[in-house]
Amino acid sequence: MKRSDIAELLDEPACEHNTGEKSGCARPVPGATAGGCSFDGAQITLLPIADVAHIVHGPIACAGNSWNNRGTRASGRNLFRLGFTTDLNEQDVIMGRAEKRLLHAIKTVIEKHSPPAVFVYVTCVPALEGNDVEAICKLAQSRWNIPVVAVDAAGFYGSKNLGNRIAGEVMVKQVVGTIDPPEKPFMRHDPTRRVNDIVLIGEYNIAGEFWHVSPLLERLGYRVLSCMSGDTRFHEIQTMHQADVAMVVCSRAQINVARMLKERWNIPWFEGSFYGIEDTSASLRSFAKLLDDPQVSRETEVLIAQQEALIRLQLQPYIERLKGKKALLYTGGVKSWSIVSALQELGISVVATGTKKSTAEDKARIKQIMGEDALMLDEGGARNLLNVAQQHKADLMIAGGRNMYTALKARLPFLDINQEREHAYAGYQGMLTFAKELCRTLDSAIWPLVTSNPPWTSSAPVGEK
Amino acid sequence: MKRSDIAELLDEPACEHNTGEKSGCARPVPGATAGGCSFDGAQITLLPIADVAHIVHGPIACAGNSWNNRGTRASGRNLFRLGFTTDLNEQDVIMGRAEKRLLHAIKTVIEKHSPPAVFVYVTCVPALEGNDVEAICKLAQSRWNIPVVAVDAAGFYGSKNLGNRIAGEVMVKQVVGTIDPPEKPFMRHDPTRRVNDIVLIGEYNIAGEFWHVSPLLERLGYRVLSCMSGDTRFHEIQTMHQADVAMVVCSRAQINVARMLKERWNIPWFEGSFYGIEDTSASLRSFAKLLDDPQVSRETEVLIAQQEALIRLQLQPYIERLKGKKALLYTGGVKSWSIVSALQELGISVVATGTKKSTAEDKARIKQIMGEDALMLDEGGARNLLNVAQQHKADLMIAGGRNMYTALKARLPFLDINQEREHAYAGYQGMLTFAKELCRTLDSAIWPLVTSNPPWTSSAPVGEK
Amino acid sequence: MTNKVSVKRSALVEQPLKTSAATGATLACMGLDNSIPLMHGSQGCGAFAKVYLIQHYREPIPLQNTAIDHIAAVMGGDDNLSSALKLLCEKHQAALIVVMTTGLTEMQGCDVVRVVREFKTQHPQFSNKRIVSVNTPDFTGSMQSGFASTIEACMQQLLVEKQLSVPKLDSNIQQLNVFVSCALTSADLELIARYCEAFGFNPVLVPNLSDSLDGHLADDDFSVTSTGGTGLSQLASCIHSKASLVFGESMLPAASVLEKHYQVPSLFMGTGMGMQQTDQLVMKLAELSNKPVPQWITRQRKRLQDALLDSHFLLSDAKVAIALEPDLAAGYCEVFSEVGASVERVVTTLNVTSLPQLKTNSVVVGDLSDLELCVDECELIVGNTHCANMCEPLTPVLRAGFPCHDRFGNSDILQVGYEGARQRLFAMANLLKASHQDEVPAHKSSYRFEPSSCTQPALSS
Amino acid sequence: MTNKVSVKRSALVEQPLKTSAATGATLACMGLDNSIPLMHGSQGCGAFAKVYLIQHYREPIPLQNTAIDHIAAVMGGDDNLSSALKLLCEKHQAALIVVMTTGLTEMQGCDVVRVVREFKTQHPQFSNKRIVSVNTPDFTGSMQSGFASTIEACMQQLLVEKQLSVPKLDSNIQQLNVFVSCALTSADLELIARYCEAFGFNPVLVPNLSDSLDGHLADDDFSVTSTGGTGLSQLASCIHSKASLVFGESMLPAASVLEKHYQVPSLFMGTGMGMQQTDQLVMKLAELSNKPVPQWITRQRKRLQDALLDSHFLLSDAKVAIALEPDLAAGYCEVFSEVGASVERVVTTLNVTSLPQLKTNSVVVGDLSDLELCVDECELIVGNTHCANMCEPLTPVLRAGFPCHDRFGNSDILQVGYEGARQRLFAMANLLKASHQDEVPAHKSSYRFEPSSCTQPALSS
Repeated sequence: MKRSDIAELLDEPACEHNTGEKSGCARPVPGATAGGCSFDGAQITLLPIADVAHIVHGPIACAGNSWNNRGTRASGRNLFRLGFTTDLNEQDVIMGRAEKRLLHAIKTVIEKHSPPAVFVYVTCVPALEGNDVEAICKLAQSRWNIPVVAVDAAGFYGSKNLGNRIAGEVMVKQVVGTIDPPEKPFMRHDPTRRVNDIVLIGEYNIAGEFWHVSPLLERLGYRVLSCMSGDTRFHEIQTMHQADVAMVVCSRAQINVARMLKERWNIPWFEGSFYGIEDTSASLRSFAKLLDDPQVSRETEVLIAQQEALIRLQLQPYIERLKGKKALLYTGGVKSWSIVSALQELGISVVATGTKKSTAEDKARIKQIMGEDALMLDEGGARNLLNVAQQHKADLMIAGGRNMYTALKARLPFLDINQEREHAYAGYQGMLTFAKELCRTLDSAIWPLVTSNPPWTSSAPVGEK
Repeated sequence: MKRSDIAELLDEPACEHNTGEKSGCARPVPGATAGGCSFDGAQITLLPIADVAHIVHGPIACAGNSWNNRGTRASGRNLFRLGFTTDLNEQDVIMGRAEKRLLHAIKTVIEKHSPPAVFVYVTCVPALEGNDVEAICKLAQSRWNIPVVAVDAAGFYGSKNLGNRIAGEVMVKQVVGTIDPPEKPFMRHDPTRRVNDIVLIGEYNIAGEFWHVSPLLERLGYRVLSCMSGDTRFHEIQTMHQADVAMVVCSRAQINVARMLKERWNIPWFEGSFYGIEDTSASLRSFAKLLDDPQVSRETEVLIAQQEALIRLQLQPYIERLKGKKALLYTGGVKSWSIVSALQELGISVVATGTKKSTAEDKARIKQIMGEDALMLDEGGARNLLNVAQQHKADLMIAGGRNMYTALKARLPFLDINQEREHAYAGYQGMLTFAKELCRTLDSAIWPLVTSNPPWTSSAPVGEK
Repeated sequence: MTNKVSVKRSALVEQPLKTSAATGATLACMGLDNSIPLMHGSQGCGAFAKVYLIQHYREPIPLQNTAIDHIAAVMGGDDNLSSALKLLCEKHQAALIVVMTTGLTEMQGCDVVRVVREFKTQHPQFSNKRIVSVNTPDFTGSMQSGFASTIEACMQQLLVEKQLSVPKLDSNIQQLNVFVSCALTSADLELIARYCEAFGFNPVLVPNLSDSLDGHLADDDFSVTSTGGTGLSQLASCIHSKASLVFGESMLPAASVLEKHYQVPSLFMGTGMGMQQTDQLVMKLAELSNKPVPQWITRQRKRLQDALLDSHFLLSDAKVAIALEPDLAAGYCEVFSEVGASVERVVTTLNVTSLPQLKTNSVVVGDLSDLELCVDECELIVGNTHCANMCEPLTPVLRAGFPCHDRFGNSDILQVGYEGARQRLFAMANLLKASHQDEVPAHKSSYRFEPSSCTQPALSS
Repeated sequence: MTNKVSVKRSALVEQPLKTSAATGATLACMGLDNSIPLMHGSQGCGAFAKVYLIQHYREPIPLQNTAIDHIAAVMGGDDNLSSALKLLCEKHQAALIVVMTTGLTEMQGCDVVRVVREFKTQHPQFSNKRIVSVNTPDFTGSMQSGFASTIEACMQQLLVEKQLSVPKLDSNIQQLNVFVSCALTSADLELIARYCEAFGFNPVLVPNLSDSLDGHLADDDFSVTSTGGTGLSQLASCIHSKASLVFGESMLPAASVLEKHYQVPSLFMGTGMGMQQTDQLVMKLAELSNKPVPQWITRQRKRLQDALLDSHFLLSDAKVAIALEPDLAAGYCEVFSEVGASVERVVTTLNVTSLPQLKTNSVVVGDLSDLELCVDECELIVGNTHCANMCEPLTPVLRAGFPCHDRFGNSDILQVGYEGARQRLFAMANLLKASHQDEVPAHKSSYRFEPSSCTQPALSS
């Protein structure tokens, strides 16, 4: 990928990041940086397209360390759980045989697994070597007559976020619009009307959480053309252009996809979240509103009323246990606001939230929810997080898996909010799981034990909060 | 049970035990005896009637130590795997409430599990206390209108063998003949003829081994009215009187059943075994012969020829490995001869066999198979067995599970031949399993290791054979 | 609190959890070196107990019996007992014979003490043979109580009634008695011994299954007596010990014999399971020895803390149940309670006085069928092989207690101390992991479509 | 024999078994006390390795990286490395920084040694900082080799090139070096140390994961360096040791540095698994120390013999397969071979020279998909979580190797010594037990009849 292309992607016009002070991203600091690379981001975005053969083109580190270790779920064929890679060795690199090897790999995967499409992920080594992966993919596509898509997001191009965007752009440019879905069927609950088509962007179906939402959408007569990307298949991505409405779920990382769907196919879109009762309801309302269909709106209100009444009743005992607790939220800034409001519905206040990747707009939204005194952390890092937690007497940390042991070693209750988790928090029912899991760690009997010093030492308890 | 009844059972007329020098059994020696009691024997015989509710009437030791620990298998309802017991406590015993408790237990089991029948096993404590279990069972039977059968075989009455007989006698006297089977269906392989009805006595379907034989019987057009007792149900036992032929499998313990079937219903019977190729074939031939049906005989010969050819081919590589080995066989004498011939077919010679419970007739049969020099062990006991094994350079011991660790601790390969085993040795296919399991232990790589002394000690290897 | 305990006395037991006291007595005897258990009953009584223990331990059990037959049942079994004793004394050089009764001989009203006394009078050449008798009628108690009674009888008959002569104690040796219930495994005993030794104590384990039934291949091919266990001279030295640590409530009466007659204080350590009971043990050892706690013990505590942290995501708030004898049930309740799991129900065998204190929502003195109703709502059960047969594969069962004949290495399972708690927590968490079901069932919308029903796009789009 | 090894070089790897050398280097660094691993590559390189190790160990991994971005990728990464070193030296008091390369920086042709030298020249205040560099390009080797190379680099750069000053050795101390491959767990290391100590030796474990990644809760809430592991002064003292015991073939080069430069003899101990390798270890320790073998070790050997006896009914003749890196695969082959199991296939990562000697029928240097064909005929597989995802529930998988993120307590698994072999045998036998299918499928004859079709008997019969 050319440097100008990278720069362009960093400069996403639809994204409010760019209206604020932070345009693009600062360079990471050697020796004091964490977080994934662009390849990681691209892979996270596209891997959940479950029937595609995803080939990681590079030496073993990229696939070997990362395959099949995330919480995303899919029904049907799970080809994405395999760890296809060209596993470039020294000979391949020195002798310049990487391109040839890739072509053979594509051939093998097609012959053995007959996937509907092949995605090839470029990684640092072939990128630096100057492999023309695009050309090889084209060659393979014409030879074996199935789509072979190059995803050019080598790790050194930049952050995970950038990778998300590259992946989205590749899909819109090369996959979306290549077939049409079948004619709209009639609604099951009202056979006089045809369904409305929607797409979701940035929903990964972690721990199957989208399956809490999917039944609601079905009841309202929505056909989900594609969920990009969680429990979806290649042909569904191909039909996204026919959507009546698009929703960008939580993450701003793929807002470029929504913008391009709008530009090319005039699909209206909104940003929403399925975390928390209010946000779930708001998202359902937004679909109806953008469709401008009063009947759908009425039916939506009925569903919301039912669901909210039920879940509020179920949540009550948990809210009793949780109210007044303080959380430190560190998601890197991506979906902070949606989690913050979900927490507030449970009576938990957020003492600080990560905003490393947030813009002024994001921050304004957070202030709107959290109040003017909201503490925003521009710096992550284990030491800093623990200091903030201690100063603000946080009762727990909510963050990604790689910060889990930071929290635990500091005897701080912890909730995993990232890709690897095994719990499903989306939708109304997910809120119940969210509450249960919060109670599980917060109220656990272990805390007095793990904060206790051996009784034969005289010093004060360690990690006392 | 009266002492005269016990004496009568010990004096089984159809049993060749009584033509020899050993009539009945000598009293066991306190402090130097092993083996189960009559209750154990009765339970082993009848428990495999899988849909009956078997209640052990006594304190916890009798059921608590023994329930559901045997290898017998049954298809369909497995009520026999539960451990029903009256669990008599001190109060019951002192206050004489055991009979009342039993009646309640019968009521409870009928109401909760609706079994087709209830069997009640008398154990030492209620027997000594003089509980009239017979009367209670009659009362229960009339009150709840299903068969309730008392099995009066308290442990102190005598040996396991005696228990087997008591159980058999109870079945014949109280259960067999109470219903008729449906009309004989036509043979599946020849719809011009009706099936022949047979029964098996003393086949326990250990590890499902009868399922190696059952398909053969089906192919020859035999309907097995009942297998007493392995994979059988109450109503099948009830119809045994309609058999055309009965087979006593291996064990002489229940020869009284065959005798009574003959006396009461004129059913011809033979003794046979399904261990070994020759004996399996001989047993199949015996059915045909007693039926005196030339067509069945012809079909039997065809089947035998097929099966023998196949199994001999499959066994060949194992015989290569096994031939020339020497086994010490200790089954307590019960099915020695059938195992001896099976071993000989595999090229294994038997250096000695247990004859503690054998008669002159049995011994003659063994001599006939093993030769005049056959060593017969009238005394069991671990020390004695090991001495014999050592003197005769036996390569392995074949015995019951309770002798397993005797052999292993002496670094002697071992094959379990008893009730608790998990391998199925009956029929032609069982012979293959038998050979495989013999090779598994005999050829195991562990023997040089477990006979090796630590290299830092200078003495000779222990347990050297 | 007491209303949470219910004692089921249905006339019908469906899936027994307990087994006989005489079986426990046999096991206890296996923990006393060079001894022979002699069961006074029919040969079946002996055979059942023997097979039960063999299947659990995968070791030979040299149990003898007095072979009460139909004649002895009517005429009385005294002669049988007497001739069994004679035979054993003549043939074997056992240091100790333990005679245990059964339901049968108790029903007969056998007075074992008298028979033994008369035996010694009639056979003066055996008057020095050490014979302990214990009443273990099958209609009273359970394995746990039979095990404990046997040790109590040994304390009383060997030490108080002075069948053993008591050695002088080397005053340099700091000795502790460790009374251990049958709830503890060989591995447990070894660890407790290591803890004691870390403070300079020489522990006398009573009984000591850790070197008899730990599963080792002895040099000799066969033995008619127990091979390993507490030696009688060790046992005799117990009266000089600094204190008795007692693991398992059932062992308190045995220890109190020493307290009463020899002023050796009894210190109850619970079942020695979980962090708090281990803290208590370590503190007590430090106090008794006046020595600092060694670094490795402190480190093991930290490792347990880490295990609590790691496993709490699965185990805190988990609903579990326990089907074990009281001592072991109490221990597992401790571990579960410390990690925040909710013990919905304990099914146990004996109505001991401490049941109301168990950290659980309800206790039933009954049988495994009393677990049936709560199996569905539980994520994990702790119990024996029978329990597993009943609950698996629907609900995972952590194997513990007796009998466990469907697994190897029962003696190697570590339950006590910081190490044991860590191992048990991981084992529990791993069972939950392995039986993990996806939280949300897959939802396939009826509007989803297959590639075959898609069409080529109109050129306009 | 060599024809049984096949090296698969298909263009497509489907289910990777191996992972990068740099991941192994990171792990090795965690076994050196107070050190910081610094990965010279893009931030993704670091993040992937970090998450991989965190998920396996359930411990924080303080791995840093040089954050090569699109500018540095083109302009070269030397400045990034230099500024990373500066930042780490300024901010933290690490005893050691280990710089490992990646595919990216190796492609760039980065000369780490030169950059480090220049860094020290440019920043004289850090000239005493100990920095070791190791080449671990992603396109060469695997976790095992990266782990071993790191220790070899430490030996060379710290001891031969004398970044460390070497202490005088107290002549009373009998010291042994113990080089351990990443095949061994924390529990393995502890046991080997116990064996050494039993003969009066002070073992220096290199590296020592047994007190850094054993899962303990430290007093401090957070550390930027490894917490525990071989101390540098300990490492320096290695040159005075009596000998180096080497566990895992991959560690031979590291030990041979000491042999070559300091005449410390290398003694190869295999992977330390199974009875015969343990016999060899014990004999060697007895020989080096000239001391008798302690009773407890002799007893553990007897316990292993008993475990072989008990488990051979299930494991002898069992068909099994192994998917592990070479060192660990070799160890499991030993255990299987001793119990008479037939290792149908070993799938491994590197074509090391000893592969033809493995006790197996065939070896494939390839990926997990090379196991597919033999899974159906095998009763048991040994492998990692990915392997389990592929084979279970059809065929049980004994967890071993990396990564194992679906189980707790990976560090506590004991594999070496008599104890480890016993535990592994029981674990294998238990897996077979748990996955046991009835040998004969139930046969229901078509002639069987139901009660409803029966009739009342004619009175005549």
